[in-house]
Amino acid sequence: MNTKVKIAGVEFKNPVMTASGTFGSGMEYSEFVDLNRLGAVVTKGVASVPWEGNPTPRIAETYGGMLNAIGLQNPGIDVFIERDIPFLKKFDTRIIVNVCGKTVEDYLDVVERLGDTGVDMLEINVSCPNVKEGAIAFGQKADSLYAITSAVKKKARQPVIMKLSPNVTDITEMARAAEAAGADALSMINTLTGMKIDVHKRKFVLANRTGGLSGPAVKPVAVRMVYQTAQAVKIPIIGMGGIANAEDALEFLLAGATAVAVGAMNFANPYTTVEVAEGIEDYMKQYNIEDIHSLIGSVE
Amino acid sequence: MNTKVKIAGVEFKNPVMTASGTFGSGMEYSEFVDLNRLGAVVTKGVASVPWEGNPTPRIAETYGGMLNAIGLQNPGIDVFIERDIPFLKKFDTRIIVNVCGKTVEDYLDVVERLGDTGVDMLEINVSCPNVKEGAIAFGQKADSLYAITSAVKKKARQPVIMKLSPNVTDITEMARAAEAAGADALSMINTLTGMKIDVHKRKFVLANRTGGLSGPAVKPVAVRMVYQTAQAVKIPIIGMGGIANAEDALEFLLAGATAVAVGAMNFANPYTTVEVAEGIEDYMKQYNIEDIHSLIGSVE
Amino acid sequence: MEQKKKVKTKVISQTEIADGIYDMWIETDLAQTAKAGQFLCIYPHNESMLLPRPISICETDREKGRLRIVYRVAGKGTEELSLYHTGRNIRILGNLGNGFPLEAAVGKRVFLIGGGIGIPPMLQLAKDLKQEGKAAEVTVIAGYRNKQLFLKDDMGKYAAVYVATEDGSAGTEGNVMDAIAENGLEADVIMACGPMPMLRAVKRYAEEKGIDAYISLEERMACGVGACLGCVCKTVEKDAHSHVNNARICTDGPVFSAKDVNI
Amino acid sequence: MEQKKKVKTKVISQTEIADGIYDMWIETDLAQTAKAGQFLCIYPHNESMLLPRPISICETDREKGRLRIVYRVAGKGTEELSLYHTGRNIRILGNLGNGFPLEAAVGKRVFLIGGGIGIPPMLQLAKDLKQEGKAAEVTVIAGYRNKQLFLKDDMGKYAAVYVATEDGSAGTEGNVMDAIAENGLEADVIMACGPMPMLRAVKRYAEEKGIDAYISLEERMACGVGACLGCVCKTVEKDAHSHVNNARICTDGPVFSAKDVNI
Repeated sequence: MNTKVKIAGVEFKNPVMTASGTFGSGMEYSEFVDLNRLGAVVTKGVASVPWEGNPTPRIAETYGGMLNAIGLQNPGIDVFIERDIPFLKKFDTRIIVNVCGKTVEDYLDVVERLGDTGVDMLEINVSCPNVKEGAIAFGQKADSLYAITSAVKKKARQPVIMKLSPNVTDITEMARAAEAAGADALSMINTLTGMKIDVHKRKFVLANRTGGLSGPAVKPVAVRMVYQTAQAVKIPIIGMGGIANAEDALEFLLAGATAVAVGAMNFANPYTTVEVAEGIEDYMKQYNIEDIHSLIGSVE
Repeated sequence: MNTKVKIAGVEFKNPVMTASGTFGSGMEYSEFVDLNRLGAVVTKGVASVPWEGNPTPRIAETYGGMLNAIGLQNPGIDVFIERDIPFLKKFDTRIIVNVCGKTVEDYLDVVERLGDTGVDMLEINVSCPNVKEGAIAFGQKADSLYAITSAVKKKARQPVIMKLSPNVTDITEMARAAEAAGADALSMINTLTGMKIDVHKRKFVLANRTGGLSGPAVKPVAVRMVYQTAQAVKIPIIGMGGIANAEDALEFLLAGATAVAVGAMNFANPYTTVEVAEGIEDYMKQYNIEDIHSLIGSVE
Repeated sequence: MEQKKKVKTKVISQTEIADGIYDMWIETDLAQTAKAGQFLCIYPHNESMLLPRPISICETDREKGRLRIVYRVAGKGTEELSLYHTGRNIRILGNLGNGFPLEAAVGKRVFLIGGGIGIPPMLQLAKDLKQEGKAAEVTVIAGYRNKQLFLKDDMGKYAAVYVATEDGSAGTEGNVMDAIAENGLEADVIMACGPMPMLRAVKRYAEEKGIDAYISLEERMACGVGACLGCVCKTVEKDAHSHVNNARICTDGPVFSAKDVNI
Repeated sequence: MEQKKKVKTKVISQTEIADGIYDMWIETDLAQTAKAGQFLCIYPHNESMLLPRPISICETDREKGRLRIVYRVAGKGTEELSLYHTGRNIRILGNLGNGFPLEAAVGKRVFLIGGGIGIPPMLQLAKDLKQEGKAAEVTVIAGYRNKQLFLKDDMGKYAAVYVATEDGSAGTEGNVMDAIAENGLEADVIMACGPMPMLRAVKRYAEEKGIDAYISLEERMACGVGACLGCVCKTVEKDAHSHVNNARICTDGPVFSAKDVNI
């Protein structure tokens, strides 16, 4: 039984990854799951310098989901290279580094620094709804997405995944722009912008007012966007959005994703990633599926 | 204690309405709730001629929500005028008719026919994701939204509510276009486009493949869009999206909505509309709020 | 017609009567007016599931004020339901749909045909026809997967019961139509509930024999009360609600005259 | 440090010990290693709620292998929890956070200050300090809303307990600082848990007296294990994780030295 998938020449032992920002750099969850069982660890976004992130409260629970407005707090690329990458290299899993920035230069700076670190792929975060500057703007206009993608591709020594925002009218337009600019793969969806109000205090629950909605609540939107995008582009897609179990993950694979990522549900169950990986194998056994590739995009 | 609100000169005894398509023309739910307790009944969309709608399955349950792909099945304006309007006129509640069409002419035809029927307002459905032709297209491009809004306004004898789609990059751009074209009010959000796949059958659950996502799962997106829109336009907003109880409704009012509509949750509890209306009164008593207007847009 | 209502009530008892098939009695005065072929909508407690589960009424006990449902665990909702113990709160909406037309059986030889989880409504139907005593003869033909013949003995109290099993472990090997043929059974009218292929076979059979057949249909539902237009079926004539040959299974049905619907 | 784990276990007992305040014993071997000031995350069964509820450990029974939590019903999650009967399944993640530094009490007169639902962790803390016997003196100052003095008698077994009530119905009318003043209490070190205004007062008091204070903070959490960076607090020095003066309450805390945090 083959569960290996390849994205831009990089082979993954299975299609199960972690969604950036929900798994740190793997250290915290390594107390619960064996990182060697994962196709890849996608790290929390890292910038050229440390970021403080937003004031608290940064978290709000919603019906079947959650809002976060962390604001990409991170230690910056120096600490990341010296601490987080060596930690991840101890495991037999792929390392995908999520890169964030406020200007094109910020992104390029980080991309360059990562060039000789031996990480496997880069995921360019142009869709975080929680930082005022740059970021999201790059991800909601096709021309700016095209521009940053080609700029990153020129500098990148690793294959580049562009992480797309679902807060757009036509996801396929964005996907085609990224593909045209040379992106090696796409990951989707980042969070939907949402808001929660405390009606008793008559105040915004999040200090940032708005936050990013994730969790099972958004899965139908994510599956739809992955399906539409798989029809529109040739580059592989990493699908995510509310994956809680193997069946959820399989929905994304059937819709056309080559790999999947577990995000918010790590918080609801720290064992989710490995349970999903094992559940996919059980499903393949149950239906006598020899190669996982026969599942990808096979919905009718 | 005043719970009355006014939209485009029309007074509603309270801000609680029904979301189009979830309440028929009131007949079915009148077995469960006293329609006289509602601010308004917003009818199922009506077209110039009967529409068959989509093939089944038309319904799929999702985590904290549901997908529907009814496709605006409706008996057409003739039957509607002769059967549904007289039924609703027996109650002391406002009548808002949701109008759908495939071409601008379709819309204008229905709007004209309704001119002398004594219904209180028209809601123009330019955001149904489940009909291939027209409809949604009008609601996702600012210029076409502007065009259809001004065309409808020229013909309409009643105030016009434009119902906006959340499947856009910038809801405020759409809202401003509708306002500029003379819309008297806005209602939002219509459903988010979603998809569900049966991983065991490896088939789309909905015959239409995609459907509209509604229910508590989408509430954070809806509240955010209502808040952003209330900051961007002067015309009143009717807020909806996953309202299950009075606290949900109050979130929309605090975010800037002048009225609210109960949609999918009618299916989860047929008494929801009246429970919301009563719950808002309880809240006002609890916090000694004399006039509901002091709540509207009061979040800080 | 009595008013529909949503009530919060209690589970009286529940047992698993076949693999994955559960038998539950629910305390409710809806029993006073429930008709064979009508259904209930049951709301899960796990609020990640919004929509009520439509489940047909298997038996009604009017004196004691209780309803019986027999259902198969098919997903998360029915799985939750299967865990309810005696005394557990349960929220139900009823009585929904039209039910089978008892009057159509007067003086006739009646087939009650049930397939799989379509068998339960046949119990109350057999009971009513027996108690009314206006049918000339009532014969139940029940199609099962295997020899776990749930409800067979209950139905046997009110009618002759013939069985078909997919694996041949009991009665006729094959489906209900095979059982009818093998036993040379005859009828003047049919009432049936079961999977679509079976209902199509029943419709064909009735046409060949030139007799009436009343079949109970199902489709994914949201509201259960006729408002959402989710659960429609294709009708020969224009439907009363939308005038587009799409009748609402939850309110215009679930029981239709086979010749009125295209299935 | 022992490994954190998520376990599915059972409720041993639950009682309401004051209006809206519940007292639950949970069966789990996490009791063997739980420290005073650590907390558990409890996952609701109603799946419309995804996130675990962080609740501090009130008492541990190592021999019997059970943990006690005392919490206030503050929302849908704790409301569900309050309905759990003996034997009910419960899913918990523990033991989380650092706990109070017992070594800081050695040879010292210690104040254990608890406000409202910040009182529970003081019970196990008083118990540990008493059993270790290395503290010179242990005094509990507990602030309540009214004369429903939950846990007072339990704490009284291990330390002198002074009470303040908002409505003056018991002990000192006012807050914990008023009780300290009114009773002329003195200490060399403070350990505290309670609402932010109380913690700020404790921090100020410790600074004035030139003594150490260890305070337990709370903030909205998602993961509870330090991955999501949701529950941060402002620190004087750069934090070890992100180097941006934002420590993670769930892992770097919840107990901090008052002088290390800006609150």
